[in-house]
Amino acid sequence: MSTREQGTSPRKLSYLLAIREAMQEEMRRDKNVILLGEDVARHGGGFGVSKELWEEFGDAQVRNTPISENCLAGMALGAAMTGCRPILEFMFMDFSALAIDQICNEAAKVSYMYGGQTNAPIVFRCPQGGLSYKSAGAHHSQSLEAWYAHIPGLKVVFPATPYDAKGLLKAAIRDPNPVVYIEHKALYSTEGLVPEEEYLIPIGKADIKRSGNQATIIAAGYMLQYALEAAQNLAIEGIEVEVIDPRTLNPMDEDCIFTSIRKTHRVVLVQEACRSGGVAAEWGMRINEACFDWLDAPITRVAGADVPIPYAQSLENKVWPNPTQIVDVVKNACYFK
Amino acid sequence: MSTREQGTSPRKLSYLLAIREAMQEEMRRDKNVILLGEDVARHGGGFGVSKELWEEFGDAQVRNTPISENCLAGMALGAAMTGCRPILEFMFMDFSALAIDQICNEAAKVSYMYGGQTNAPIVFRCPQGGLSYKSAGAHHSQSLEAWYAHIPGLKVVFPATPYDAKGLLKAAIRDPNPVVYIEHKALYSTEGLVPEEEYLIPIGKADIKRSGNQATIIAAGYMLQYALEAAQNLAIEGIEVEVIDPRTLNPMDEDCIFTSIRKTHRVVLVQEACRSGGVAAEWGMRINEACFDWLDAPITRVAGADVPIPYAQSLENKVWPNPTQIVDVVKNACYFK
Amino acid sequence: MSKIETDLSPEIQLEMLKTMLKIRYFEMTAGSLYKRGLLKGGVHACIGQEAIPVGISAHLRTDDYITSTHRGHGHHIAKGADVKRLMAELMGKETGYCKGRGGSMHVAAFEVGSLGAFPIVAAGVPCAVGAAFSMMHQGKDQVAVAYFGDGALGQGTIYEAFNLASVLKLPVVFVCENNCFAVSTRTEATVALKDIPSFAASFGFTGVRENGQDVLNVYKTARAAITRARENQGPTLLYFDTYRFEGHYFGEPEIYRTREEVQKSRDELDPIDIFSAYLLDAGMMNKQSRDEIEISARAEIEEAIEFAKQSPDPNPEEFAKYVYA
Amino acid sequence: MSKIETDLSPEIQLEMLKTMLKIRYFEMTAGSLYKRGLLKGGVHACIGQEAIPVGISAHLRTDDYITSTHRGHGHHIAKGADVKRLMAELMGKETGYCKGRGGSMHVAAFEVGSLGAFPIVAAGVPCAVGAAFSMMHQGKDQVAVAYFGDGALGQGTIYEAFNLASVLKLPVVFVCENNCFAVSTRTEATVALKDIPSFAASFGFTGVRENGQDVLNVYKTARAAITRARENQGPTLLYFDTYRFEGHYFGEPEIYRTREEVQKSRDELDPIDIFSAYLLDAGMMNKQSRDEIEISARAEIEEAIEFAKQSPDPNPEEFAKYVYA
Ligand SMILES: Cc1ncc(C[n+]2csc(CCOP(=O)(O)OP(=O)(O)O)c2C)c(N)n1
Ligand SMILES: Cc1ncc(C[n+]2csc(CCOP(=O)(O)OP(=O)(O)O)c2C)c(N)n1
Ligand SMILES: [Mg+2]
Ligand SMILES: [Mg+2]
Repeated sequence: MSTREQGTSPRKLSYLLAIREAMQEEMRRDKNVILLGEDVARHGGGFGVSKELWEEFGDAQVRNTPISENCLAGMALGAAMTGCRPILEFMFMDFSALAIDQICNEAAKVSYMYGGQTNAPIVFRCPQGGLSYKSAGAHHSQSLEAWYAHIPGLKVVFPATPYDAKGLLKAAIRDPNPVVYIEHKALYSTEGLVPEEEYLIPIGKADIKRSGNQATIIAAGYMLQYALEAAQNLAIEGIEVEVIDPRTLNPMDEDCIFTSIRKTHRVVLVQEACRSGGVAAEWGMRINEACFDWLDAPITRVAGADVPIPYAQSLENKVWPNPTQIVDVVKNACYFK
Repeated sequence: MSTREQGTSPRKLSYLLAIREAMQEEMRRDKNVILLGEDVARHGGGFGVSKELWEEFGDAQVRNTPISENCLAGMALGAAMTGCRPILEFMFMDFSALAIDQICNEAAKVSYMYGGQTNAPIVFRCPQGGLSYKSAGAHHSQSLEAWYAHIPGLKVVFPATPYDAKGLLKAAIRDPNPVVYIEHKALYSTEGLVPEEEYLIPIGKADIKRSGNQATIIAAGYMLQYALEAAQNLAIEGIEVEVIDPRTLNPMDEDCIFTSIRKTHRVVLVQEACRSGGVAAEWGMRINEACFDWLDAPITRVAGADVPIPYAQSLENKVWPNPTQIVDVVKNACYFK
Repeated sequence: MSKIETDLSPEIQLEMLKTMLKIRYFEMTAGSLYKRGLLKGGVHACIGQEAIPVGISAHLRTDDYITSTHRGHGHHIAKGADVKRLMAELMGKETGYCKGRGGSMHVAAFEVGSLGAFPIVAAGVPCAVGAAFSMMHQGKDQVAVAYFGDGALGQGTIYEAFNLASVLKLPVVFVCENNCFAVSTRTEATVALKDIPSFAASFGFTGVRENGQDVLNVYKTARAAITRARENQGPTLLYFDTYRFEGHYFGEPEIYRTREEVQKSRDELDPIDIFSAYLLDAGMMNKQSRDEIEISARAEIEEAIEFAKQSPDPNPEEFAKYVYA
Repeated sequence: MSKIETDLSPEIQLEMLKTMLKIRYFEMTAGSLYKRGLLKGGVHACIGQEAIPVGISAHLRTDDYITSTHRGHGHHIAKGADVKRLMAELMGKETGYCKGRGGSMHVAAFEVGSLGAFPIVAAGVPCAVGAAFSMMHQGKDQVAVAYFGDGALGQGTIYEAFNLASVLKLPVVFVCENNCFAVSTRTEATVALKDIPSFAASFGFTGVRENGQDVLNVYKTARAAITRARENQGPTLLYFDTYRFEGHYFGEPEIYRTREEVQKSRDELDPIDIFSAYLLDAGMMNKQSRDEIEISARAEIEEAIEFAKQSPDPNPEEFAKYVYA
């Protein structure tokens, strides 16, 4: 019986369960795939993502660790260089700051520094962002993908749907390079169709989540939802936008993005992270470099404010982008000149 | 006798001595200005910048520390919140990665998180970059300003001349906020005119280092030298470019930059750091947002390659920008369309 | 029941009991507000651990410094923080200590020497070291106390802090609250460090491990440490064994321990019960005065809730205020 | 002069002497190449410290792992690295271990178990812990050795590594080379940790502090540690006292110590002299065989220089090769 015959009907699965299933399948396939992190065993990690995995795989493959982010990243590196394929969960991406030395100065560089003698197949799982995960404040709500997308040797992915979350995580686990795998906390409970059959989503491939020809919106992670909501509202007003989910932040899928913009001539970039120096700036810069002649309006950003994330909800609501802003900015772009 | 009368004639001073003099003057003015770091006392720090300061100020104000970057940054924070104005030298900026949690998650955020109850006047001195400081390899040559420029609550400055180095450091020491003060290792020995009189350079103000009207080059740190060299060569060919030294990377001096571009209509951004996700992307994005209608050519970057810094010089030379590249890119911009 | 003789007057001891009760009611109230959706974010209760900050703070002046953690209400209230402003902060109000920007996990109360709650594990410890350094530098005699949990002993930065404080002989006291768990993980499962005196001695300072449920024992243990700091004799590590009665945060499932284990601890280890029994036994209070203390502690918390509820939310237009000083 | 009895055959002992000489000549040569501008970057010599890696490596198999530091030539040569490829790496040649991408500070030699030099202080230690973890996971009996300097004891990550290795009982040996300085700073000025046995014991493992100038003493000390690791009995911390004869890097001004201090150390503490004297005294070699060993060690280095000089530079067009695997 072929895999296809086992049932092609996709099930509804949450983003959280999609991530879990990806780990589970890969851990079954290869016992050198190991999950490390604080409370990842019975407790299931910071958000319950890995629940039930310890029961199946035991300490050998699912291991509670001390609160030692930098050493854990370095330990993952040493294990990766000697035959394991570690997945390291940071409880919140904010704490990856403690490990950025081992991630960016070591894991990202060993392949190059050592002239190809080794490589570091590690997945750094980073729950990030705020939004419906409310009032977590300045140390539990940040979006820090820009730090990692700046470092050669790392790949950075940021799935927005259960389907992508599963396929990208499996690809990340099999990738010979260190991958910063960002999962948005507010997406964990969102549901989507996920096939029963095994599939992988290639790292580096964007996905057109909605087609249109009057403007392009680029949005990853939770922002994709807002972009799609905005697109729907815009459609009611007769503006058909294309919504691209980059899925991978590094390497960037220039083909997909540039093709869209050469068709629509207008582009709005959406990013939850603080505006200045975020990944949208890089998208914008490359679009300007490659599509200048096709642009009928300035490239525009809708982005998080340049402030630490406040606790009070009255303030918090002012900090992140929202669909209305996106609608307004797209309209501005469309009516430009 | 007024300060003016003491002698207005500026002396030649190296970038290194200008930094030292700034610290010396501020430490004399305020005994709560203290310099911390590995080997900063008699040895003078990683590059001899603080030589002779320990002899003058003793352990009280110049303190050798253990190799404990994260704790040192946190210790600087605690001291800053209780009346001191610490300057912390990281021997190489690459190692600031170990302290990024305390810098970005704590120092940058205490003013905001704690609702203005406190503030953190700290200067993080970060020798960075490569170039004439050759073959230091992957862990001693990086340019990591983009990490810090992305974080609200921090200011980031990057002087290119002895004059700016001194004035900006004095301003940074007096600033009530944490300032990431980047000094380029290859600039230490370069000389420039520095007045005897006290002066400060306001953080957040760019400087037009050369006037022109056919294109604008933006370049900070060591790249300014290349930009000026390129400008000179371009002038020979009849192309007059304006060269802007942003000096401060956050906050960005939009006025100065936008005014120039609205005059020249063409802009080339130069950055030593790895191309993707560097500060030039943010400059470009903002220029596009604000000056789209004035641009006659795409905004272009000349930037470091997206690779860890190799050791061998044959490779190293391929990694960083050079004046010839800048000339070519400016010409492309000028002849665009 | 405590068997410790101290120099504390009965008045002060009753005040300490009241502070413990205030912490307890403050957090129980926060818990019910949280369940009713009136508080957001993560709220971490120190219920069961109140003796530690109260015993420590009995030695501290208002201008002494503390750094706190995600589980910091007790540290703050013991240090003298106004429960009104603290509650307002938990409710995200403009009248809160941090004007609603911080919340429970990032509260600070500079007016009473709290340099802040640092919810990144161990991140406040270097800050306390810095405050101690600053006092030494400025020739002041304030001391700094760094609170942290057992889980923080996994974090390298804390050893950097121990080392720095020892090398520089800083006036800092390190206070580890070993409440048996870091989230779901039992201390001994991930923290190898056990012998505190040997450990501290190997670094050239003093360390002790003591029962943290008896406030007078905490008080007694802390005396030498704080004196040492005050006299610039260097740091001390105080490691107190305690137990967390509530989940890691309100609403946390607690799959890692049995109800029985928790109940047994509540029955046997409650620091308020232990101290009350002692005070009754020693004749420093009777049932009636104990009730009065309880009522007055409760009243303060009720008032705090009222205050917080009446207080305005931060003005949304001011979302960027305080990013820079 | 060593007074240690060992199980090592005379052949092996002579081989060890030769390795020490190879390290010495390798670095002296690197020093003169550096002065002549033929090497760039920072080159950090372990001259005076050769006994440590040689004594350790005598217990190691080729497939055991080491992680090294900025001062790593000795670790590599002792582990069996080819001096040709090592020298070529220092000269930035395509035939170097890292194809010229790494240089002295970032050399690695996977063919002999070196997972690399990590010039960020203490950064290699977690990697060794990871390799040990990986062996345990895969049921292999290889052990991992993490080399680091006294300065690394300021770095918090190393305590995270100690803790992790102890908690997980990993087959790793931590080797601290206390060469009295971190750059210009004397060990005791910034590192408070002194009592190694107490420290390690407080974390549940074994630590010893020993003289690192006598290669047989190093060998003897290391035996138990490596056996313990090999048998999955957990980590050991070996702390060796040694002395750095050269500056922190070639060309470093050394303002922090007197010439006399260095000369005295060279006279009294040279591990090659100490071992040679022992071997002569024990009759395992005579003046002539000692000369022969020296000549053959020198010859290997000469050959290495020749090899490196003849080797091609990396192709500039391949500057982006190896960024991703
Ligand atoms: C550096 C870091 N890693 C992980 C976390 C997530 N986290 C929050 S509290 C906690 C457990 C802390 O345990 P402990 O220090 O014992 O304090 P307790 O909660 O028991 O008071 C963890 C892992 C964090 N806040 N900071
Ligand atoms: C994290 C970090 N901080 C600072 C440095 C700069 N640095 C290079 S070597 C060194 C001293 C290291 O001393 P030690 O560990 O004793 O090794 P040794 O040089 O004596 O062999 C320092 C501070 C570094 N490489 N890494
Ligand atoms: Mg705990
Ligand atoms: Mg040393």
